[in-house]
Amino acid sequence: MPDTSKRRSKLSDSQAAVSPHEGLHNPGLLHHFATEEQQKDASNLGMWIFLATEVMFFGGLFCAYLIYRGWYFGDFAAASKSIDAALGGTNTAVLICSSLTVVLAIWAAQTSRRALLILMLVLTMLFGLAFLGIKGIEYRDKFVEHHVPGSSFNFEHEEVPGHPGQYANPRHAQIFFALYFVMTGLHALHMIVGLGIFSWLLYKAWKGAFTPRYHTPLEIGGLYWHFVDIVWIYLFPLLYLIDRHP
Amino acid sequence: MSDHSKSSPLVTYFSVWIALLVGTFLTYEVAKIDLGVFNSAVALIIATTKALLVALFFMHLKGASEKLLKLVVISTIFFLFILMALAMADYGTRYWS
Amino acid sequence: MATATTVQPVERENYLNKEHGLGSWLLTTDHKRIALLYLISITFFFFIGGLFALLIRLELLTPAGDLVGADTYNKLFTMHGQVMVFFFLIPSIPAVLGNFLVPMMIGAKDLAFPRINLLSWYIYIIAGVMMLHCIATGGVDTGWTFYTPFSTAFSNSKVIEAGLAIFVAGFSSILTGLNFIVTIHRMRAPGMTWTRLPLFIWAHYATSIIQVLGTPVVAITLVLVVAERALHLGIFDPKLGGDPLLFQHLFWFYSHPAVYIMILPSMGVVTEVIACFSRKRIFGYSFVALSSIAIAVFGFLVWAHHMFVAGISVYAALVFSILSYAVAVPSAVKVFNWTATLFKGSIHYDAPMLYAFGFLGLFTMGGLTGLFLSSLGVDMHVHDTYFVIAHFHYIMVGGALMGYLGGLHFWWPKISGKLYPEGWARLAALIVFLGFNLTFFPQFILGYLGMPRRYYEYPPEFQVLNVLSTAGATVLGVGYLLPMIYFLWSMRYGKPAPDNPWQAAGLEWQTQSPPTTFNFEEEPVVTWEAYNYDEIDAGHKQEEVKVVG
Amino acid sequence: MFDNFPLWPSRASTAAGNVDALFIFLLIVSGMMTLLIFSAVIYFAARYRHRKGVLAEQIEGSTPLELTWSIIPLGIFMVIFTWGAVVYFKSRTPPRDSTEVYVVAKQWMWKLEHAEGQREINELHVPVGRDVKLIMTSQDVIHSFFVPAFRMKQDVLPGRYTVAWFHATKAGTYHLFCTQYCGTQHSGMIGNVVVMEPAQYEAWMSGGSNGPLSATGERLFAELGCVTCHRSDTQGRGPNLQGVFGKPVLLADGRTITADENYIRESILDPGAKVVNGFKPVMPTFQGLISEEQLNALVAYVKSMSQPAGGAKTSTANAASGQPDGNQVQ
Repeated sequence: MPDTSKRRSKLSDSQAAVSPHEGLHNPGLLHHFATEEQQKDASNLGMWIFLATEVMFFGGLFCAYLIYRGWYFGDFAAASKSIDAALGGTNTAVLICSSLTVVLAIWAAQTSRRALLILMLVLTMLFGLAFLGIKGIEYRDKFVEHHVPGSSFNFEHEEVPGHPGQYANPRHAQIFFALYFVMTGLHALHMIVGLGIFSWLLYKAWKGAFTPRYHTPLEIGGLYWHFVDIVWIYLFPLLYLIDRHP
Repeated sequence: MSDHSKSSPLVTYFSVWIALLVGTFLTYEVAKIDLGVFNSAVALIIATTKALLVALFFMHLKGASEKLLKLVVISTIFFLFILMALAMADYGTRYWS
Repeated sequence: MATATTVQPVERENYLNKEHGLGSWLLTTDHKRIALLYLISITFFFFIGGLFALLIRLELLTPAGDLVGADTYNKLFTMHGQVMVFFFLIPSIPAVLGNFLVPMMIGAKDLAFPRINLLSWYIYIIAGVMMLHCIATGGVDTGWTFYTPFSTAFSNSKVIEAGLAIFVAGFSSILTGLNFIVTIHRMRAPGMTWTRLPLFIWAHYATSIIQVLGTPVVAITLVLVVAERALHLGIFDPKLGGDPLLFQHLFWFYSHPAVYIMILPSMGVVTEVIACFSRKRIFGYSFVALSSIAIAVFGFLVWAHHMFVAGISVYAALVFSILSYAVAVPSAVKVFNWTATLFKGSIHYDAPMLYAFGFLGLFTMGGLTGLFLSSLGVDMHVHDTYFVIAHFHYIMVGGALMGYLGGLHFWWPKISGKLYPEGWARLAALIVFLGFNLTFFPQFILGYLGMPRRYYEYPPEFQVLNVLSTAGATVLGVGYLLPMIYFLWSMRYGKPAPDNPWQAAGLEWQTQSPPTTFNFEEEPVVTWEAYNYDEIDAGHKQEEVKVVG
Repeated sequence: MFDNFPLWPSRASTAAGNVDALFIFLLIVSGMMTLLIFSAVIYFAARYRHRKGVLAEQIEGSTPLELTWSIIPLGIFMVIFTWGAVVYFKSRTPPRDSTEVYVVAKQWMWKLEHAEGQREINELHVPVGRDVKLIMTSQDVIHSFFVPAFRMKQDVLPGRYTVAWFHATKAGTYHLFCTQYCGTQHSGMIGNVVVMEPAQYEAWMSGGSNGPLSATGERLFAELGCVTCHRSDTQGRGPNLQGVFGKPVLLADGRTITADENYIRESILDPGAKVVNGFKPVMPTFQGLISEEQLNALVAYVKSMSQPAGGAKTSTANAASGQPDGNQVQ
């Protein structure tokens, strides 16, 4: 027989097979995991790595943004000034509030407060919807002003902030708006996916699936939601506040 | 997280929430002041602080028992930095003569 | 080797015969069945890509354009590249051998996320169908690199369709990598420490890092290309103020490391094979392990060596050139360690080992010609010529594909439960090696003479070398058909394989062939170092645990 | 002139020798490495083949050995890098006083225009023994200017200039290839570089020409109305362009840049991008209003305003073309 005294040697981050029978009590434990702890750690690490891919996904856009902002700073500033920063700021606050409700939801699950958990999930989704609604208003404004890149794009005679008499180059402003729409659009898409995830979490919470012992889906969904919040925290100053001083 | 006491996380959560809102307001106001090149720097510093607050407290990176998650975050930021820094190595020096 | 895990039930129920019917395959979450699904799909794409390659070589038999039209030729090399890179090489070893072996090698019942694993196959299939649809409805002619502004504003082919297909395929790759990283961290059996991991696992871990961090960048780049082409945003279009070189930066940020997605797993296979067939522990285990990680990390720092003459800053070119040499060091370290492993070994010449020898030779040549290309002075001349074509085929076909075939032979008894015909396999290895060199070695000379890549017609003085290359491609084609035939043959007529036909180390050999659905009867407990061939050959059966020096 | 089965490309420029020397060095180094590895593999494989009853001898590894075979290759690589960088730098830095040729690439042809005014398509005539600088741009997609015999290659991009140069050493006709895939007739975008003895070249040059490029540029400068603002006598609404080229320029935003070909090009197409300090951004854009050839002529004209009369380039141009000095502004 193998020497079982060496079983756990050097196993800093693998929780495998400490007590193989513990899992039989929990129907949420998948067959190929030895313990709940292992399953939870795996899901958690999986989500963090997924977020790493998301960082690189947005990273390509941020890289493009960085380069063109350096090249065409004045044009970017002029284009940025045409967006309603108050709407953007409100949206930032809305997302921050939704992040708070997410952590409160998890806390409610940890402390067996089912009603609070459901309330917090509903609030999170309402904040999410509010964000998308405000975003919609912003997009509508841009559409009306012909600031959507394409054949009807128009950004003639817009002054560069701080340079009276100098007009922004419409072609360069169009690059700003292209990046603006791709970045905020992808962010909004992530919000919509987040709302989908939270509807499912809400359904599970309604069914009473989450207990102080088992609420991994809430934590995983929460990580995703917070990440989307972090992306917005960067998008807000980079897109809305390039050069706002009078 | 179950090993935390019942009230302490709430205090943290609400303080972080307030700090994030203040940070947002601050970014918005600072942008109106002319600081020259420092406008971008200040905006990015505030944004990074806010992002750190979310990651450390809301995403529980601070409480994570093992270093692995932190390693994931740090290496991701490292590779993002590589993407931008080496691209700038070209864009920053392309027209030097 | 006797362990607690080799208890064999009388009926030998295994993952292949446990359930029957199409549904049991299409809805399976068993990593081994998913590996077979991948095996079938990527083989299909390999032969599609191979067909394109054959047509390219036939067209280049004569200097004039006579077999196909210029546009058709351009589509052929484009789709050859896209199919081979995104639908064959990148999924090849990770999604087939890695999927099959990673859980077994670390003593796990499955990958951490079995359903995500199945999802990644379906995503691959959706992407594959999109690509086939794109091919069937006219194809794409931008070159596999999608360079802007040609792809966004000038090409008249199905750029959007191809771009979206590759975008989707990327997610399959990301999910595989994510699954491997989590599995390797979280699912190791008790006693399977990091220093006891087979080097195949280290290689896959390094590969997964690239898949997870690199693929999203090419995904967003393709989104921008598609958006730019559809809406004329101007991000990559100089007429609208954009920079076409930005596309190249973003594209190569992924696509250079992608080469390491192809070659690292192959290095992992070769390491296992060399250890087994020289009956030795790998020389310098920790250096081979860490060199995989070093290749993955340095691989991200060198992308602009594809752009030395593209109009980037000369100072950036210097930086990227010197970093390119940095990535050559860990590759060299691996080659030296494999060679040193042979020293005082007890070397067998079975087919997998012949492929490993082939890999060693071809990868060495491919790697060394990489030095030419990362040298700024020489790259000015050979960039975008056949020298580059020859170089990366030595790496991606001579390296990655040889490793893949070697691995397929090595683990075939485990995968299928049958033995392949050894004589035919050795013959095929020899044919592939000779055919490969005949195909691609002349292209080095062509490249230095100045024959540009992606040329449909060429000046007559290049014909002799092109004829040699086409002749080689024919031989190579036969070499690839042979294994296909005898593997299929062996599934029906092959001798049943014993559990451990090679007397190899590694947990995957300690379970039955083919394994049961959950791989092991009991969860294994590891008390020995990787590659304990001394214990296996001495018949000591792990009485004493070896201590690492 | 071409053999049927060449093994080495002809060598017809000063850079060719440098590249070949480095290439041969690399061949030797990598040949030795290959020989070392292959002979070790073959020897071990034969010497230690499996024999009954003989067990493999286990060796853990050796850190000194690992360090040795990491550091020695790294040292060799650094030599290769340095050598390569030197060759590259030499070939990226056009010498002053080069003869200039403007290259406009388009799907699928090369349009070349000598500073002296001669225009060619898919064929470039140059003399032996003179530095020739190519100022290249593309009308559509990315192309690449490759002359194997000169060991010289540079991508040609739309929207900006890239620069390459060579110094031909041997008369003859050499291939000109496009090496950046550019669409259907990519492989048809080829031509010849004809290197001629100076005397023959002079004879060729005296053939038809519309006058120097800078003179064409000067006419355009007047026709397009540039001259009304960019005056040389009194202070106009635009900066005086006399002597600007090649000099540092202080911009309105405080930066200083060198006025090179790309800067002049950008200032014509996107005047608001880099406004000279002390001037208002009032110049209209000429994007879409002038062709690449006209743009080249304007650039050549602005450059000629910084040429000292009787300077090296203009004198050769005069001698070669028999045209009056293009530098007749004042």
